[in-house]
Amino acid sequence: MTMQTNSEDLQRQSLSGLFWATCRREYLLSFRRKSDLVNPLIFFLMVATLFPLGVSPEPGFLAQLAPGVVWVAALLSTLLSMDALFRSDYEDGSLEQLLLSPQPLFLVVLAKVLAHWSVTGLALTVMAPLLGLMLFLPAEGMPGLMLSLLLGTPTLSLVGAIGAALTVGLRKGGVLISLLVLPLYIPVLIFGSSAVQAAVTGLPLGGYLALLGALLALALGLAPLAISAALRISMSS
Amino acid sequence: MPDQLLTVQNLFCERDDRVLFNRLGFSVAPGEIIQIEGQNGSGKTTLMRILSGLSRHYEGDIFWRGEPVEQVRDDFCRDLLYFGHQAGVKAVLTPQENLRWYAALSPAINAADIDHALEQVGLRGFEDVPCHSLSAGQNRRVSLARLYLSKAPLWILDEPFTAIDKKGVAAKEALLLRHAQRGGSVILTTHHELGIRGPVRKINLDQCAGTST
Amino acid sequence: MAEKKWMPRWFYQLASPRWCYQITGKLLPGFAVAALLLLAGGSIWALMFAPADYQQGNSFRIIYLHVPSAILAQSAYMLMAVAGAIGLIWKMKVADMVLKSAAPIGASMAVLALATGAIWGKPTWGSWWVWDARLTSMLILFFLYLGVMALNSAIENESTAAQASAVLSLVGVVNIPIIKYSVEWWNTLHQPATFKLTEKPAMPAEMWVPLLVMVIGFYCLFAVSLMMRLRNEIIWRERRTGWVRELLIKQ
Amino acid sequence: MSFNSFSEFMAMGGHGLYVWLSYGLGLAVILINVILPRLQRNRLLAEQKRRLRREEGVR
Repeated sequence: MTMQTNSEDLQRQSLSGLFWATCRREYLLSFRRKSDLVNPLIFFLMVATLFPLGVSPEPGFLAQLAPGVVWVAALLSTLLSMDALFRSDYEDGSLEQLLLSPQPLFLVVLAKVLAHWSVTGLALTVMAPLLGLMLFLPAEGMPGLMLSLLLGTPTLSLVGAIGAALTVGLRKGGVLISLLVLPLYIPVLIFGSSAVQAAVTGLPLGGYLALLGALLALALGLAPLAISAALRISMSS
Repeated sequence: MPDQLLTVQNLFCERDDRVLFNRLGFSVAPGEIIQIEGQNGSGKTTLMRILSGLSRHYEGDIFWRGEPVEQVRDDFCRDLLYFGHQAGVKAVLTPQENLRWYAALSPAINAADIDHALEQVGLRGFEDVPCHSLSAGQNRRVSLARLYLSKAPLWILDEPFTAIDKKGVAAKEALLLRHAQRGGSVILTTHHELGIRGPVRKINLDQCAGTST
Repeated sequence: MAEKKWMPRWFYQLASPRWCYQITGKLLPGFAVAALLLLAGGSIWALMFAPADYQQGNSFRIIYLHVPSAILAQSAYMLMAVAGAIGLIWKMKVADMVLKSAAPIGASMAVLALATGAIWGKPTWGSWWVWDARLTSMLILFFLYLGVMALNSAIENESTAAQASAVLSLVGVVNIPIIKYSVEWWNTLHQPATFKLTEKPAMPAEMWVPLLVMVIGFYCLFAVSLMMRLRNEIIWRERRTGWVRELLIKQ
Repeated sequence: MSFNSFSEFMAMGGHGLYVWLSYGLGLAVILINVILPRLQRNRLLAEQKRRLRREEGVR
């Protein structure tokens, strides 16, 4: 009996060990390849700059546009960074080792996506007020912007990872991934930008954030399974 | 326990309208070293990927310790060490960091043995040098250090000796032999003439190709 | 394999491409005749005998194409997801082929639904495109079809392509209700309620009976097109087998 | 019958363009869905027969 619990303990230990080891590895990787870390953020900033140039620099008009623009920019920069999630592991053979590990694949995948989110989605969330300022988003909208991004971007990363896993073996994966994933991003975009608009007009935020949270919960539950299945399929050819 | 570790029956695989092997069957007993031979493009790598479970595009049966491998996938993965064409080494990580992650992937490996394993492959003193500053051969050896860490009985090695010098090859061959003597099995492909004298069996894929009807 | 024993016998027969080819060969003429009769009869009924709407006038007759094609676009996606799930779980080749064959038909139905919706919008709303909730959802559904088709054609290995599309269509099918809900909700937020193409409080029988005929006709047409594509796919994938060789020689 | 004359039928109460455009498109989509697979089948069969002849010829 004691033996049994002991081995269960060990198992649990090795699982959480694996989770953190994977997170640690991902952080090491992204902090040593700084361009991967910074590029999505620069892209985020640039996309937001295009709108005043392309439409109009008039503050009132931009303020109206701001929630949608910041959200679309965040969505596109997340998408841009997704392609790299599994590609380097695929190219150097780490992905094969990952798939042949006796450890549960969804756990490693979840750790990878979370680590990836914390250097993209989380960074975008922190950077968002800057864009809000540039686009004259009223100060009342800022908490809504940051909270909605905080709850919405992990969903974007999880769903994007499904696309990344499906296209990992393909040479033209980068373009294809946006085709696969963008339609799936639409609900997050709708609820996210509506939350910001509600915050600007002083309406209660709770409902929007609850919806974003529900989407995140659904994605957390189902996406790792889909990603694992997709990886196995992509690697099998 | 059945005396065969791995049994392959009636394996058929076709790629791009070409039959790579048809009615391929063999089994691997503990203590055996099996060398897969064949010309370039004869499907050696495909076979290795099928045996390891990466590729599922085949017809036929594979048994692990007498059970269909699909049903005992977890046990099989626990007992398998697979070494593919790509080394699986991250260039921006150090050898130590690379191996630590492998240790996390397979619970049987003891992370404390990593330094010892690196010493065995002659990378002592390079533990914390990023792998992109190492030579191709050294990178290969980082990956080969997994052989010293592994406690898995079945090793599937696809061209393990690429970019390794003569002395290194001799050391690896000794390692394979020792693994076999301890009751482990090895399935490998290599362009080198194996210098191992002992339980080496050769399987030639060129003889297994045939047209399907 | 032992674990499969509880499935009924027809399930295995369906799994055999050869059996499937033969049975679809027998079913095809019947469905073709039914589709032709229903679609021709339904169209004549819809165009000539159904009454005009008191608000929209005769442009209302577009509904007899819009609604069936929209229903079919959604049904075809469901079918893809179901076939994908069967293909993934039971490794059934025919299910893979059904998935691949259904995608272009469903996409064409989505196009028809979008086009008829847009055309209907011109006399009703005064512009060719309005961000109406249903039209927007249909547009996104069309994008989902494009994604599945693009993925399927990007992967060279047929069985990998089929499995990847299966995963994608399953992910899509989980998302469709969420997308529909979010788009409807977005729509009420941004637009005052205008009258919608299909929301009628109570349609009289002389209006909905021809609609029903058209819907069934579209289903038959879908079956015909699906079976034709499926048979092509079977021949292509089974081209190495003896029975396809015999079939080719006989012809 | 909702219409009294053929010209009235064609005009559709001023909405003729929209109605006939829709039905034209509908017909096109229906035909495409039947004709494309048919053409594909003809091409496929011809191709496979050619392949068969080639292989028989080689043997």
